Amino acid sequence: MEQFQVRGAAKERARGSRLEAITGVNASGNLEVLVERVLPDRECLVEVATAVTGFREIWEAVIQEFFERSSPGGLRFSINDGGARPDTVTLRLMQSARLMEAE
Amino acid sequence: MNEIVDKVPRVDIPGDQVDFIVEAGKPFYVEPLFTRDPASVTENQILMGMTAIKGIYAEYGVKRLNHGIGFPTAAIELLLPTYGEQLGLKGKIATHWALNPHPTLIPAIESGWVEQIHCFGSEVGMDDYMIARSDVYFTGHDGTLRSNRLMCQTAGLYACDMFIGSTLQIDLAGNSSTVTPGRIAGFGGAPNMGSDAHGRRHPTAAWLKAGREASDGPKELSRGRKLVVQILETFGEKNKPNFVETLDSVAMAKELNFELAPIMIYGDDVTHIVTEEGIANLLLCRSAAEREQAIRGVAGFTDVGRKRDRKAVEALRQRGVIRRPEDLGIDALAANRQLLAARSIEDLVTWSGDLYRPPSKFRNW
Amino acid sequence: MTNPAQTQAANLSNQSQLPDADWYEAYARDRVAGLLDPDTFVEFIGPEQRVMSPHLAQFDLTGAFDDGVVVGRGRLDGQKVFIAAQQGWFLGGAFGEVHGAKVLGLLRAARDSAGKDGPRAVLLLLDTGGVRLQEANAGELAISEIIGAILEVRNAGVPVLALVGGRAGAFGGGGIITACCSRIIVSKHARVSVTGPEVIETNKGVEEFDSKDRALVWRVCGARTRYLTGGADRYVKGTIKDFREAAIALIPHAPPFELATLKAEQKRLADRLQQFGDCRDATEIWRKAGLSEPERIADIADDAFLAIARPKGADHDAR
Amino acid sequence: MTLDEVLASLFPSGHAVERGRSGMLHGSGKVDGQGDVTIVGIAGGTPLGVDGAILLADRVLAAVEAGGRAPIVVLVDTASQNMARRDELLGLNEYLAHLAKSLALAAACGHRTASILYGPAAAGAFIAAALSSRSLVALPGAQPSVMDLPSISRVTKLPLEDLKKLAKTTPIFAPGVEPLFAIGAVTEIWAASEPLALRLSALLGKPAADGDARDRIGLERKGRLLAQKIAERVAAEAAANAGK
Repeated sequence: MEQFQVRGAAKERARGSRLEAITGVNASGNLEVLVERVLPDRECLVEVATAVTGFREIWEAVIQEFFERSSPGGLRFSINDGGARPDTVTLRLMQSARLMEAE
Repeated sequence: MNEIVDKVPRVDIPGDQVDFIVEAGKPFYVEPLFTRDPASVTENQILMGMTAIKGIYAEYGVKRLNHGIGFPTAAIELLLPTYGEQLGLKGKIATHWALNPHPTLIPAIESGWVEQIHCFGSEVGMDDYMIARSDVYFTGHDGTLRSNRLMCQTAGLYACDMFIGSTLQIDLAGNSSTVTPGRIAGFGGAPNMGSDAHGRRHPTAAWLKAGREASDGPKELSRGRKLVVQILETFGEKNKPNFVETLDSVAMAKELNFELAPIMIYGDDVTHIVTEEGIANLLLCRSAAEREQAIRGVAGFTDVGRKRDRKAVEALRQRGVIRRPEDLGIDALAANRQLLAARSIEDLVTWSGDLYRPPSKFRNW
Repeated sequence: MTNPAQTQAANLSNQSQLPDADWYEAYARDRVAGLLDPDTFVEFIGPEQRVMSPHLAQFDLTGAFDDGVVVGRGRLDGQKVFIAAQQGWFLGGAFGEVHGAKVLGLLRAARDSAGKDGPRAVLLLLDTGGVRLQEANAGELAISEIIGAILEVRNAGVPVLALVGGRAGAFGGGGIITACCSRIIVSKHARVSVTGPEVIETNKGVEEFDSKDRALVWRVCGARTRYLTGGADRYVKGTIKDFREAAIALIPHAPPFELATLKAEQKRLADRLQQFGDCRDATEIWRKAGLSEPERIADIADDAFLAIARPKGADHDAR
Repeated sequence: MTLDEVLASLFPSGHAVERGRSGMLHGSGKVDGQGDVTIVGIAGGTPLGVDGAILLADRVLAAVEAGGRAPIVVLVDTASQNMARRDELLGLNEYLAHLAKSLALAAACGHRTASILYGPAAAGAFIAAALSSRSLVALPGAQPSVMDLPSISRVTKLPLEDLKKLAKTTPIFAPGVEPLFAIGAVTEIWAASEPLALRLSALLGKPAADGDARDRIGLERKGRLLAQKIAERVAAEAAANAGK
């Protein structure tokens, strides 16, 4: 098991007014993402707890690209990972950010 | 043989070709090789399927084709009656197949997408369904499939406009192999399906369009090309990258003193690579360097993908060599399992009018 | 290449699709949202509170923000209900300390508020392999506490319904919990049992139980067998809406928890042993019960199955 | 302790216990200060299957129907639930639940219920026969478990040696009387050297806790630190939301 954080700067505040959302599930090859609107508008953060060690570099690349593409300002993402592949991680992060766009 | 009888119902192998007979005493176990459980199709495979349908099937108007046995192509089969229908593609793509009896194609057949299927061999549990759909399947007078292996190989080589299948490893030139450390798998008909037949002369729109994309010469003299598409996720099981600098099969060939490294499909035959990141159209590449960047450009977060030249990849995207799902107007978040025409083996049984009888290992009821 | 463990869950972003979604595929939260009246669910100890198992890290496992169970209240057809839904995808929906205590707390709250302003029913959406082995003692005890609490809730006049149709089924203590509820609703994929087929095979050999013969597994533990022998009250087709409609229909018809009920259950279960005690497969039971074409019952479509008249005694209030 | 030793030391004033089919026991005994108590049980490490569970439940329900408030003592020496295809086919879950329900009904009707464990009891049999009474006593020889360590090792993929070490630091998963006492599952542990009849009389004379107190006991014994607090938190959130 491995735990770490990835911080980023966002160009703008994430749209919508929803305060929190959760998607996915911690299962083999999957992950759950809890998103909360708790940070200053230009900051974003992903906290990762993963069952599989040794992939931190890839996680950081995946998360930084997500920050660039989605600009999720003000959002904190918390992940419980069951060994998901990077494509699934990207998908869940984007799904969770989309859920926060609700008014 | 399961059983020695006085008279067989039909002849598949003439007796004068047989030297020895052993009666096994119990039924021969046949692995259902072509059955993919829709329950295991992932959202990313659905996204790849949508990307392929819109960016390749529709783009080239592919009607005659062969599918591999991976999950991404199973996803495509299950998307035809839903996503394909939404795009108005029925009758315009995927009508004639050289294909084993994939249970996942049942919804498309029942929705009227498929005109004809020639099968290489059979599949466990599909017999009754194929007998009932002899209008689609090429069956003999007793309703069973003929052994069409040779004919299908020929059709796959010459007649099909597209082969699309998965692989386990692909390198920077687009060579692919199913050999990985500890796993030496064969590749069935893929080398034949997945190669361009230079002897082909009969044109189709898909074949011509592919040929023209590859050629800078005079239009009237450019030959056609078979579409050879590799569809794969950037990472495989246990987060093993599917994109590599050098195929494991090269080292294996050296170790075992093979004269030839086991390559499933050579890079110069591959026309497109589809991943969750998008499509790389290798037909439009004009140099080895371009091909490499096009491949890196869809290789995701693998080492190969992260070592991309971002500017070069962006330039390729501007030229349409690389197309992301969003470039095709596909919302990645719309890739949802609700889009699958069948989400379980049970659904396939229902689609088949209870004629498909799945092997017990696929049941969850 | 199929692997049940890798079966994919539907990720449903469009809430309006929920009632038509497959129960089997849906996440626990989607089942809850689709089952209840729209936008009425209020969660207790939501995932943002991060009340997670402290015991998993020592097994090198990551946890879940809700420890694999969603509990709260909402409305079903306008009536107040309490609801708990297990996440069968997370560690097989198994009961651990936190997971179990959330369900226990919900049941106690239902018991304590029973009456005019209390819940009209408690719905347990079970999807569990039983005890979570990493916290086996706490999980086992939680199951016993939950059984006791279910019976107290029933004793207070509030029906408790079990809804089973997820990938993990209701095994181990989950099977016992199911049979302690006032009413049981199952769909085709449900398995309700104590010892799992793999465990029986490991202990007694493949001749006793071939766990890879999945058709056999369902004939022994599956929804159709339970429904036809009175181990379940309703068999529904697989959408969330189907479960919802069955729950609404059954709440007014829950048997009370009292001596007469248990005496009737005693007779019902003794009769079953007498009638079918020497059977080794469901087809033998169905043949003995006089059902036509018993060897086809496991294979026919849901509509045809639901058209079968259940054997006498399978429809009962003895639970 | 053997069954005879158990009976002799628990009921020195007299008992009449029959050994019935499927390893099941039933009868009655005299306890000083409590009068006649109903005795049911499983002997000889017999796995608890559909046939045994229905017999036990029958005796418990008969005691309830007879009225009065005579205590019910469940003597437990079983393996686990009977692991067999036949039992599952017939719906073992219903039979075990029926036994648990019968014991709960007896307690609700005023019968003091106590399970006395003097041998092994595992998994579903442990739930239905041992944990379903209002008190659970462990005698010498009691071996309660949910799952044995080798099986846990197989499922969790942790080496057995590591599990054994881990078991010394937490009562949360390992088999045995002590861990199950610590989490609140076992009410009392009695030693062979003690006057067991007196202890039984005292136990049965003490009214059972008002409601299921095992989560509170587990907290007091520092074996199960979270369960009670979380159950209370859920109840508090439910109460705060009442009337909506």
